[in-house]
Order: sequence, then structure tokens, then C-alpha cells
Amino acid sequence: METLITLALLLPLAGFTFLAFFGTRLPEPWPGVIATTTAGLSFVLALIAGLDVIGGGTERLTVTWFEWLPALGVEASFLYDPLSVLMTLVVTGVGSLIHAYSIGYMHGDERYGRFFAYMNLFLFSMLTLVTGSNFAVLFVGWELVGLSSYLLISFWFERPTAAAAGKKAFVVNRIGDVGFLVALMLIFNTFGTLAFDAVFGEAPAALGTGLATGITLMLLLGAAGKSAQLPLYVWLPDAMEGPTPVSALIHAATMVTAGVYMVARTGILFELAPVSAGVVATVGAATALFAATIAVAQFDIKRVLAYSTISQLGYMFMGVGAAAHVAGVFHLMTHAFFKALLFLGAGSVIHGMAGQQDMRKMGGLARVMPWTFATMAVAWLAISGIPPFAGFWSKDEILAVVFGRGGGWTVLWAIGLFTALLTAFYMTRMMWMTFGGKARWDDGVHPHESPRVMVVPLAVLGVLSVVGGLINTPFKPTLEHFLEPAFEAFHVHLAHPPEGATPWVLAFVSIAAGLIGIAAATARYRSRVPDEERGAWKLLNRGYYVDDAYAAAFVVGGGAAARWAAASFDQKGIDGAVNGVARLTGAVARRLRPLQTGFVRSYAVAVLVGTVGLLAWFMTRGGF
Amino acid sequence: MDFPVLTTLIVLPMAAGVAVLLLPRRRPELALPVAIAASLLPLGASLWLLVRFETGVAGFQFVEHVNWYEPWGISYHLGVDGISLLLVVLTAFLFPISLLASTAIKDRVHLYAASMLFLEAGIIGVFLSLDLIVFFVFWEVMLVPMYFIIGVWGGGRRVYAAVKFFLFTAFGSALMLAAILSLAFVARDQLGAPTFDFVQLLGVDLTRTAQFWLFAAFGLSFAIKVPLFPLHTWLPDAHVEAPTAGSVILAGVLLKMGTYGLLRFNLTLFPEATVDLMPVMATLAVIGIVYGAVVAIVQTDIKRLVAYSSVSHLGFVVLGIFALTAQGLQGGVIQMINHGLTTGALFLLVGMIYERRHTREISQFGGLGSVMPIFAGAFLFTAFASVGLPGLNGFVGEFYVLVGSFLSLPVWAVVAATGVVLAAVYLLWAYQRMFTGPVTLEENRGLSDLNAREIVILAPIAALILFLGIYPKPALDRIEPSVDAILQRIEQTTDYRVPDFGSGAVVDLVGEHGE
Amino acid sequence: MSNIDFLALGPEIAVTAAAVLLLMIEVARKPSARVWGWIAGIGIAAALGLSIAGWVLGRGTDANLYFSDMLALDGFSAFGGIVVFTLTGIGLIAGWGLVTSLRRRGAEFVALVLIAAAGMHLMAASANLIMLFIALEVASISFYVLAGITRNRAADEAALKYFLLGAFASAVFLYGIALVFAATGTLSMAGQESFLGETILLRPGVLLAGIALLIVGLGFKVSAAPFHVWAPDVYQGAPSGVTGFLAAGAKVGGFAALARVLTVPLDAYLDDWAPAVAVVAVASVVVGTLLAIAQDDIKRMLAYSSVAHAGFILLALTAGDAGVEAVWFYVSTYALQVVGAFAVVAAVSGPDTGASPLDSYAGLGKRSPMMAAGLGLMMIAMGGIPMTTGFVGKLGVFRAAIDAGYLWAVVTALVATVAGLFFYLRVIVRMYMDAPGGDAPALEVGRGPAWAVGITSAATIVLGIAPWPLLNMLRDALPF
Amino acid sequence: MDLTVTPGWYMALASVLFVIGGAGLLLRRNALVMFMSVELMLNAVNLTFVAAGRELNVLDGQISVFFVMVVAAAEVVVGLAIIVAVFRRRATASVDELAELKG
Repeated sequence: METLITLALLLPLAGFTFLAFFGTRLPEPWPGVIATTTAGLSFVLALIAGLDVIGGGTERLTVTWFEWLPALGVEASFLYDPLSVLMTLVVTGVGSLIHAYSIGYMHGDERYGRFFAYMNLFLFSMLTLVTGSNFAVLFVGWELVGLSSYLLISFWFERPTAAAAGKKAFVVNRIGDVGFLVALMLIFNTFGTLAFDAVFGEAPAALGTGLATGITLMLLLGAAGKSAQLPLYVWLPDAMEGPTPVSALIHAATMVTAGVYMVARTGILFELAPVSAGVVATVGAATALFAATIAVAQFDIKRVLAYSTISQLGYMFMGVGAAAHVAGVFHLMTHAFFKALLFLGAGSVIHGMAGQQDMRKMGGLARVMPWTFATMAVAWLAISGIPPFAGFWSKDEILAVVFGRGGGWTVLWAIGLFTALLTAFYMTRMMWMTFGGKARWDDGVHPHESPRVMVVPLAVLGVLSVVGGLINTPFKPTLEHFLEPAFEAFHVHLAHPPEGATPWVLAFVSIAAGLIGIAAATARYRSRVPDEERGAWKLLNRGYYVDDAYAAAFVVGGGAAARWAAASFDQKGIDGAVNGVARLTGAVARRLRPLQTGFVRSYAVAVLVGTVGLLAWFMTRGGF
Repeated sequence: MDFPVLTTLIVLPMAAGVAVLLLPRRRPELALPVAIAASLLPLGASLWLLVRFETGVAGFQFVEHVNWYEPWGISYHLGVDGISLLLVVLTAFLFPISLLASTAIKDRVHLYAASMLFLEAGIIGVFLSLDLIVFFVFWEVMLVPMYFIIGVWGGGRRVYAAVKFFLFTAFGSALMLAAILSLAFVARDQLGAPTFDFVQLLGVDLTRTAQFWLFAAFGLSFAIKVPLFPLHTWLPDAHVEAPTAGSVILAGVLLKMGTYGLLRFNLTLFPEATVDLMPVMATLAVIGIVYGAVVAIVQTDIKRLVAYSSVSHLGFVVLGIFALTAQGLQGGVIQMINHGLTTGALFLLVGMIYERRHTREISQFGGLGSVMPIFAGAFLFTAFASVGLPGLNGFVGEFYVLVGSFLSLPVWAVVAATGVVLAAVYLLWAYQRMFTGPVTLEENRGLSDLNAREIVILAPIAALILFLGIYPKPALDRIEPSVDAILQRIEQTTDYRVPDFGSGAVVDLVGEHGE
Repeated sequence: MSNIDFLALGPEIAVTAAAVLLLMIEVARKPSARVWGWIAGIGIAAALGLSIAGWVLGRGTDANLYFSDMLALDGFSAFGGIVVFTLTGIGLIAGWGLVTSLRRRGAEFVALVLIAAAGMHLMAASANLIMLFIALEVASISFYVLAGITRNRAADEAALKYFLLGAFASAVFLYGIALVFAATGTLSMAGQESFLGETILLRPGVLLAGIALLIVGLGFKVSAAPFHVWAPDVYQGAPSGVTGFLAAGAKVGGFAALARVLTVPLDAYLDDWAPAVAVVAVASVVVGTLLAIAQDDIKRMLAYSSVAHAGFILLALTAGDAGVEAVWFYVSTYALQVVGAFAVVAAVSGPDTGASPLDSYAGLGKRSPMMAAGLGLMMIAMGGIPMTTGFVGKLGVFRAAIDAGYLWAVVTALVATVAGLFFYLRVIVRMYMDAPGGDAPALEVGRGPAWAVGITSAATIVLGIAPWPLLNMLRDALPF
Repeated sequence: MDLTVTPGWYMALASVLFVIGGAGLLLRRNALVMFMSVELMLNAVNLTFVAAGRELNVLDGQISVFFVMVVAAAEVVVGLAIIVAVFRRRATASVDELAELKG
């Protein structure tokens, strides 16, 4: 089994290495085929190994490769417990589909081989992240997915916007990483180790609330960076500059959920720090609402989905913040299905529209792209929370748990509910603007359905979006039973939805919210595209001008400060002092030169002065 | 006596330098190949040393000890331990590479190649000397070849830069010499005979005040070399004006002489002062980390940018050293190696583009990624190593330093961690401006990608970057005992205790470590 | 007189005889310059050989005083002889171009050099203050003439200034001798030593004033500030072919005399004169360094630098006996550096000219690699960079001064050393880093300067890396 | 009142002469006069030697004077030669005219 896990990890890495060196020389579609094969094989191997865990034969497997950082007791070692199994399967499963899809989508790109190399690198990184058995290996994966994300966002680096977006993503993520790093330092300082087993094992007994709060808030900062939560979400909308499969895989299905995974993984620490858990949930709720309102006013199809992703990630944060880790991870999984589907669908649309992303220039595509439309419609219902589609079950469970916590959590629940309404609204808006109504295409654009290699993954994901939710219904919580041992092993107490009739009521309320949203949007957008470019719409469209504010503060303000430091302080101040000493010495030397007058009699005076001086000294020693 | 491998390491490049000078002047094309071939000999010797080095031993190995002039207490005493071992290997490794990267030098090649070889001998001597005077001799004498390399084969303001480099460093060493001499007389009063022998000096008791002043004198000299804020302004000038190989050596090994000195001498000879001044040094280090990075962001000259990044990275090394924890010290040492590799590689890359375009202004580039894909890839790889991406070498050192310094100096460590963000900003922004976007200037359109020679130059460094990132254990295992010995000595001679992590220990973020 | 030992006077006899012979043959036969060279060479070689013989016999032993305690034959004087005659030989080789350019007066020149050498050695060997005065005058008067030997405007001015100030300083020095004599009742250094060692003077004023004046007189010779004022003008005005000899010779003779006078008869008053010497030393280092920075003629620069070096050497004397070893090492190796450096100056600017602007060195690295390398090495050595004798010399000097408790003086001197590097480096900048204007032709270098530069460079490096033969020797070169 | 002229008086006189000589050197411009001042200083020292020798009852003082006189004579020879050489070239004996080397 251990070998299988090792292989599952290393296959994508091997794929990356091979393609990085030889990818450019292989003709299309071979790089894609190779990359898809490694991804698929990796999925199969993970599944076989996972079945062992799922089947209950062993609850967890650990693979240790070598000692990595001896002084920190860190080994390159991997943990395969139910939570990692689930994450691994989602990552490799969805990943394989998207790899396959990309074979068609990236057709004709001049750096075809490079793309698949990067995709495989991402897979390897993400697998490292979700299987690492200690914080350090987790952090390795954490950073490497950041690298892959950077490479893939700026894949079309000839576009200045793409290059800028990649850098922005990496830098903003790094801000979060500072938090993560500080958390790691605190953890090592407290426990003397970074291994999950030891840390989580000792935490309940050894960790005070204050310290736990400190650690978890720092972890949250890291998670907020990676999972695009307030206030570090700004990179994700820009990340849509990358090729659409990248958006689907990295910026919707997998990488951005790493924060959720991390909070769930470190659940015990958050349990010991109720304040932090509350902060997590609050950040999640706030982000969910905030991003949903922005999504309402976007015209770029991918930006709608990007803000939607941020919003959905907020849900997951709400869930894990409320200690509903299973619900959070469950939503992570269903979201991976339907959001990947939405992105791939959007990609298919963009592909068909020859690169057009503005929904105002679409419309009426349902007829031309039936498969795309059908699969996206499934995803639309799933995200809108309509049963029995996948999104309903997971979102509903989160909201139920949050409601069940009572007190202030009720407010969060209300926000979540309103966000559900908004979600349904903007998704419906997107569907109508894209597929419904009249065609508003530019001249010369001839939309067409995508090739089979792209449609098949859509269909598979469509199926998963329908049935994926059934894995964990209140009637048969299979996933919960499966995941529970993983949390129990780390002493986490899971929060559950309230018992009795309440869940039913809550479910109906949220279905109603979804339906209201759908209805409202249908009414507004069914037949026309209203003018939404002024007033509050404009404010929402520009994302409350947060980006501009950040730019003003950090890019303009910070830039000015840095320029001052470099030009004035460093060059004129410090170096000026250094050169000043040199110049002063030179000036003194030049001032002294005239003393050597050239007149022999003044020289004699100098000798005389010296003589008198020496005599005076000796007089003080003895006197006459 | 065993084969004097350490002396061989010093003498080989020196003899090679003389040999190069004696080559017929009518055949300048011979000088560089001969020098490259000759520089492989010390590399071989250093690898032999690496293989024969006994891992897990704290003390000095391969020791050579001959009296130089007994009445003054000077002895030719060489030895290598886990700290110096890797630095020696790094030095011997970087020289053939830098020489290979020097084909652009056409003027007085003999002198150039000889200067490089003399420089190598001097640097290796610094790392191997266990007698303070011999150490000082190498420390100071290596300024001369470096001065020539910058001053003769450098850029437009080369004379200014060379003289500044020389005087700045010499100023520091002047006070160090006074301190060394004073130390020898204290030793005479206690041991009966004056001695400059490092090992013997460890047995000398110094008052707290004496330690303070001696620490200050040694420390100033080393801090200038590191360079520690605010003594860093010679560095950008020297780097920018130096020819490529000069920059590589300057950043790769020369700066390490400063941090090595702090570690080898300040920490062991003046433990009480070390403990007293720990916050001061750490503060300067942290200021350097942040300040160097901030200033690097807005540089318009790529070489200057990399130079300021060195200020930032070396800050990590100093922070690690003055964290006075096992992790911090190990991190500091490994970070020296890592910085040598990554920044060396960055300077090589900058040199390669400079040879093609004769400019280093970032604004003169743009869109190179599509013109020179291999070059772009190599640059990005190195940049990420420098940024501290896990899996590449830069991370290991930074992580050790951060975790290690957090144990004793939590606030400093947290501030230092922000350097991680800034590093990403300056390097990736520079990459963005140089390599991405459309090709804006006609001159850049026809640039040729890296040739075989250049790939041969970069490949070994890249391999080491990867190896040390993934499996640093062999290196760390060799460092560990020596570093532990230093800490033990500090604990034995002062009331400082290396802060231990403990279950439930509340971290006092005010910065007072638990006693 | 039973204790007459002509070995003590042997070197003087050898060079003086050579000088006299040379002048006589010149008058009688008008031989070619080559003959002068042979005669001078044999004389110097004989003097050197006799000094070595004296070293073998006299080193390490206690007072070997001859001629009624007028002369000492001890390690100190023998070593002084070795240094002086080596120096004279190299100096003559380096400046041989000057000899030929003087035509018939070249014989005078060579004879004067030989007589000056005799005077310099006597300065190291004198065991009596009046003897010392005579020795000093023999050397000085020769120097005055040598400085003006070319009889051009600059040389005239240099010679007259040197003469007037030198005579003034000699008078002061002589007055110092008289006062010491008045206080101790003897002119013999040995006598003074035992008198001052056994007697506590109730009113030491006369003696102390005498010491002050002795320091002034000898400080003038070694060009310590503020008695250095003559040096820049003389260095610059004197023909380049002889400046090195003048500069080095004055230093060697002056410091030999100073070391013996201060550490033998006046040893008991160390606490009184050492602080004064330290102050003079620091003043010399600072003034010399600062003024050297502002120079644009290499000879003036070297003059001020020699002021600074005088300061460094004086530092060692603050340690009394214990510093003599360092003084010897420094002054002997520095003398070689000076001779080497001026050999290059003579080659670049011509042996018979005075001025040697720094600008004329531009591109010397290409015009004459060997001369440039030699001068560069000398600059580095004078800057105190290791692996040259300059470093070992400074090391010894600073050791001695720190041991004597003058850390403040050492630190000041060290900082000044760094400032001093500025102008040494500037010479290297000119030679290697500034392009020569236009196509400067390769520099024709005669065999004389080439040999002089070669020998001094080799000595500077070899003794810089392996100084212990010389250092071991110096332990036997202490005054009686 | 004791009017005996002790050797101490001679020494005092000598010091006064010495200072006068020094002052002459500083104040006069003519090279010849300056040189004469130096001679005066030397003779002041001679007086000191003689007085001290007499006081201490040793002959060294008196003998020294002969040496000094010889040396002074040699100095005169060379000094006058130099002065004359300068005078012939520049037609002046004022040392203030000789200030080309400076700085």
C-alpha cells in the first residue's frame, strides 16, 4: 500500500520532469496524453490504496521517505487517512478529468507541452499538501501549489495582465504564508515538533487557550490567503487570466480549498481556541456575502465564477469554523464537482466563442452548445441549492450546523441564507445572459460545440454534480462515518446539525431562498440585458473598489516609501554619510596643504613649535 | 603527519595563479583555459576533504599546526570543522564556474585569471585558518585581487566601487587587528605566552567589558563584510561594477566570510558579549532583511536589485546566528551555502544577459520569456530558490532560521518572516518586467538563448539547489556537531540557556526567553 | 690601546677607502662610469661583508665597545651595517642612470653616496653622543649635496632648504647632547646608562630638556611631525635617482640612532619620554596621512607617507627595549620598499628630474608591466596589506605599542592606515585602471631600476610571508 | 651679594645665545645671515660644553668643542657652496624667493 501511495505521489512529478525537459519536442497531443495518464494512474493508485482505508482494513497509512529537516524532527512523510483519501481522490479525480479536457482546450497552443508539465506539477504539489503528515510537508505542498498557480496563471505571459495576475496571486498568497510561518514557529516553539500526530496528540493537554488562539489566527491568515478569503481574496478574480482549465482545477476545485482542508486538519487547535473558530466562521460568512454581492454585477463569465468561488469558499470556512468539518469538507467536494464543471463549461463557451468572455456579447448559446448548456445547467442547480443536486446537501448541512450552534451563530446563518439567495440569483443571471435570450455575438463569431475530449469530462462532472451529494445525506451520512475516524484520531469533536424537525424547516427555508433567487433573476434577465453600469451596480462591478484601494496603499504608497528609502535614505543618507567621511577627510587634507608654505622660515617655525612643545612636556615631567 | 590537504587547498590556486602569470604573454587565449583546469584541482581536493570528513564530530579535522613565529605567538594553524567544510567546498565549487563564465574578459586575461586564483586561495585560507593572525592575513590579502577584479575589469564606476570596497573593508579590519593584538596580550597574562591560536584563546577568561569591546571590534569588521545594515552601502556599488565572476564570488563566498567570522570568533571567544548584544545584532539583521528587500523592490538595475537582495538574505544568516539556538545556527550556516548558490546563479544569469545586451536596466528588457525560454526558465528557477520556495535550497535555511530564532527572539522572527513576502515582490516583479509581456524593444527580438557553455555553467548549481532543497540532511549532519559545540560553550560560560520548547510553555511575545 | 678592533670600523674604512680611491682615479685617469661602479661595488660589498662578519662575531654579546667607548660592535651596529650597505648598493643600482647623466660629476656623486653610507652606519654604531653627532653630520652633509647634485632650480631649492633646516636641527640636537652631558657628566652612552641607572637626579630638568632636544634632532632626521617639514620639498626637488637613497638612508640612520639613544642611556627615563614619543608618533601618522591624500605628485605623496611611516616606527619605541626588534624590522623592510618605489619613479620620470606627477603613471600597467607591478606591490606593502613586509612590520610595531599600553595610539594609527590606503590605491588606480592617454609607448626601463625593483619586490614578498629568519635575527640585534 | 660667575651663568648665557641664534634663523631672510645664526647656535652649544666640562671636571666637554668646530667648518664649506650655487642661478640670497616647492 505504501508503495502505491508513493507512486501516486511521484507519478505526476515524473510526468512534470519528463515534460519539462522533453515536452516541447513532443507533438500534440502526446504531452496531454502523458499528463492525463499520470493523473489518471495516480487516481487509480490512490483509489486502490484508499479502498484499503475505506474498507476499514486500516484506518491510516503512513509513508516515510527520508529525514528532511533533522533539527526540526521533520521527515518527508505522508499520512493517508480518510481525510487525505477523500482529498486525494477529489484532486486526482477532478484533476484527471480536467487534464483530459485540456487536451482539447489547449489545442494549438505554442507551449502545449509546457502547460501539461505545469499541470502535473500542480497535481504533485496538491497531493503533497493533502497527504503531508506534518506541518512542514504540508507547507511544502502549500508553497508548491502557489508556484504552480503562479506558473499557470501567467501561462500566457505575453499578456501583461496575465503576468501581473500571476505575480499578484503569488505575492498575496505569500502574505498569508507569513501567517502560516508564524503559526509553524509557534507550534514548534510549543511542542518541539511539527508532526501532526505529536502536535494534535499533545494539544488538548498542553495548549492554553491564548496560545491556541494565537496559533490558529495565524493559521487562518495563511488559509485566508490560499483560499481567497477576506481580506486576501483579491488575487483570485485576477487569476482568471490563466487558461480556463487552470481556473477550474486550481482556482475552483482544488488549490483554493487548501485553506479549508488545513482548518479541518488542524481542527483540534481551533477547538481549543473558540474565538478563532468564531473568527473563521465570521470571515467565511462575511466573505461569502461580500463576494456574492460582487458576483451579481460581473459581466465577465469567468469573473462571475471567480467571485462565486470566493463566496462558496466562505461557506466552507463557515462550516469548518463551526466545527462542522465533515460538512465543510463535504461542501469542498461537491463544490469541486460543480464549480469545476461550471468553469469547464465556461471554458467550453469561451472556446466556442473564440475567446470572448463578456456575457453581454453572448446569449442564445443553449441551442448551439447543447451539451455544454445541459451540463452547466446541472451545475447551476447544484450551486443554487436545489435538491437533490449535490450542492444542496452540503450547503444545507453547513447552514444547519451553524444554526444549531445558536447565539451569535444565528446571524451567520442568516448571512449564509441570504448569500444562498444571492448565489441563486447571480448564477441564474449568468445562465440567462449566456445561454438564454437572443444572440448578441460579435460579427464573425461562430459559436460551436466543443470536441468530445472536452465534452466527456463535462458529462462526468455533470453526473457527479447530480449524485455527488448523495454520499452524505441526513438519511445516510456515509461520508461522515468515513471521515469521523480521521478527526477522532486527532481528538476533534465534530459539531452536528440539530436533531428533530429543525433541519427540515431549515432545509425548506434554504430551498425557498434558492428558488426566490432563481425567480428574481429569471424575471430580470429572461428577455433582456438591463443596463447595469452605473450607481450601485458600478460599485459592485468594481468590487467595492477594494483592488483600487489596495493598489493605492501598497503599490503607490508602498512604492513611494520604497523609492524614498532607496533614493533618499540609502543613497543620500547612509551612503551620503559614508562618502561624506571620505569627502571630509579630503577637504581637511586640502585645507592642511597651505600650511606647507614653501618658505623655509615657516618650516623652521614648525620645528621650533615642535621643540617648544616637547620641552614643555618634559618640563611637566621634571621641572627646572 | 598526514597529507596536508588543507595547505594544498590554499597553495594549489596560489601556485596556479603564479603559473598563469608566467604563461607567454603572446598567447592570452591560453590563460583562461589553464586557469579553469587549474581551478578544478582545488575542487577535487575539497571533494576529497568532503568525503574523508568525519561526520558527527564537532572538533577540527585535518589539523595542521606549525609555529610561524613563536615569540609573537603566531602559528600556522589550519583545521576544518562542519562550519567551514561546506564553505570551503562552496568556494572551490564556485571558482571554476565563475572562471568559465569569464569568457567576456578580453583585456589582460593573464592578470585576471591570476587574480581570480589568488582570490580563491585567500578565501579558502580565511575559512581554514585557526590562528587569528593567519586568519587576518588571508582576510586582508584577499582584498587585493578583488580590488583588481572590480577596478580593472569592472563597469563605468569601477574605480569608485573598488576603492570603496577596499577602504570600507579595511576600516573594519583595522579595528579587528587592534582587538586581535589586545587579545593575545590578555592570553599572555593568563597562559604565560602570547598566542593567537584560536583553540588556545578559547581558554582565556575575559571580563565582560573586555568582551564587549573585543566583540565590537571583531563584529564591526565582520558586519561590514556581511554586510549588516547600515554598513551595506559598499555592496551595491561593488556588485554592480564588478564583472560577472567578481559578483558571483563576492556574493557567493566573500560575504560569507563576515558571517563565518561572527560565528567562528565572536560567538566562541566572547560568549558573554554575544549574549548581551544578541538583541542588537538581531535587530540590525532584521532591519537588514526588511530594508534590503524594500530597497531592492525599486531598483532599476537588475544587478543592483540582486545586490540588495543579498543584504536581505544575509540578514537571515545573521539572525540565525544570533538566535543562539541549534536550529538558528544550523539555518544560518546552511543559508550561507544556499545564498552562495542562488545569488551566485542569479549574478551569472545577469551576466549572461549583460553580455548579450550590454545593459542591466530592467526597463531595457521585456518579453524575454518568448525570445529566450531556457534563460527565462533558469532565471525563474533561481529566483524561486532565492524567494525560499520549499523544495529548493533557500527554504531550508530560511525556515531553520525563522523557527530557530522564534525560540529565543520571537518578535524578531515574526518581523523577519515578512521578508518572505518582500522577496517575492522584488524578484517576481523584476521577472515580470524583464521576461513577460510582449517584446517591446527591437534589440531584444534577436537575442540568442543560452548556449551549451552557459548551460554547463548553470547546471551544476541548479542541481545543487535542488539537492539541498530536497535532501539537506548530509549537509546539516556535518554542520550540527560543530554548531552544538558553540552553543554548549555559550551555555557553559554564561548564564544563557538555549530556550527549550516545552509543552504548554506560554510564548512571551515580549521577547524574554524563559529562564 | 688594547681594545682597538678595526672590525668595528671596518665597514667605514671600506667604503671611505673606496670613495677616496674613486676620486683619485677619477682625477688621474678619467675612467668610464663602469669603473666607478666596480670600485663602489667592491667597497660596498666589502663593507657588507665586514658587517656580516661583525654580525657573526658581535651579535648577542654584551657591550663590545671600542676606541675609548666611541664605537660599539654589537648585533645592533652589525645589523645596521647590513641594512645600510644593502640599501646603498640597491640605491646605487636603482639610480645609476643619474650617475651617467651627471657625466664627470658622477664620480663625486658615487663618492658622496659611499661617504653618506659610512655616516649612516656610524649612526648605528656610535656609543658616544659626540660620535653620534659626527656620524649624523657626515651623513647629513652628504645628503645636502646629493639633494642638489643636478643643480637645477628644484634641486637647488631642495638642497638649500634641506641644508638650512638640517643645520638648525643639528644645532638643536647638539644642544641636547650638551645638556645631557651637563646632567650626567659623560658623553659615553654606556657611562650615561650606568649613571642614570644608579643615580636618582633630584633636579632632572636639564636632563629632560636634553632628551627633548635629542628627540627633536633625531625626529628631524626621520621626518617625524612636526619636524617633517623639509621632507616633501626635498623629496620632490631632489633628483629621482637619489631620492630613494636619501629617504631610506635618513630613516635607517635616524631610527638606529634614536633607538640606541632612547633605549640605552635614557632607558631609565622611559616613562618620561615614551608618552612624548607616542604623541609625536600619532601626530606624524595623522599629519603624514592627511597630507599625502591631497598630493598629486608621487614623490610628495611618498614624502608625506614617509612621515606617516616614521610615526608608525616611533610607536614601537614607546615600548623601549622591547620595541627595538619591531623598529628594526619595520625600518629595514620599509627602506627596501622606499628604494624599490623610487626606482620605479626614476624609471618613469627619469633619474635626474625632480617632479613626478601622478598623472604620468596612467596606464603604466600596460606600458611597463614589471615596473607597475613593482610599484603596485610597494604601495600595497606600504599600506600594510598582509603577505608583504609592510604588514609584518606594522604587526610588530602595533604589538609593541599595545604591550606598552598605547592602545589609543595604535587605534588612531590603524584608522589612519585605512585612510592612507586611499592614496596608495590611487597609484594603482592610475597604473591599472585608468587608460593611458592615446597610444602611450612602452616604457624603456634600464637594467638598474629593473634589478632594484626585482630585488626589493622579492624581499618584500618573501619576508612578508616568511619573516621569521629576519625576526629571529633581530632578536640578536638589540643595542648593548 | 655674591658676584661670583659660576659655570651656571655661562650655561645661562649659552642658552641666551642659542635662542638668539634661533631667532636669527627665523627672522632673517638672507641665507648667509641665517647660516651665521646657525653658527651662533653651535657656538652657544660649545660654550655649554666648556662650562659643563669645567663644572664637572671632565675633559670631555672641552674636547667635544673641537669636534663641533670641525663639523661646523665642514658644514660651512658645503653650506656656502650650496648658497653660492643658488645665488648664481637666481641672483638672490633671500630664502623667501625659494618657495616653488610647497603644498
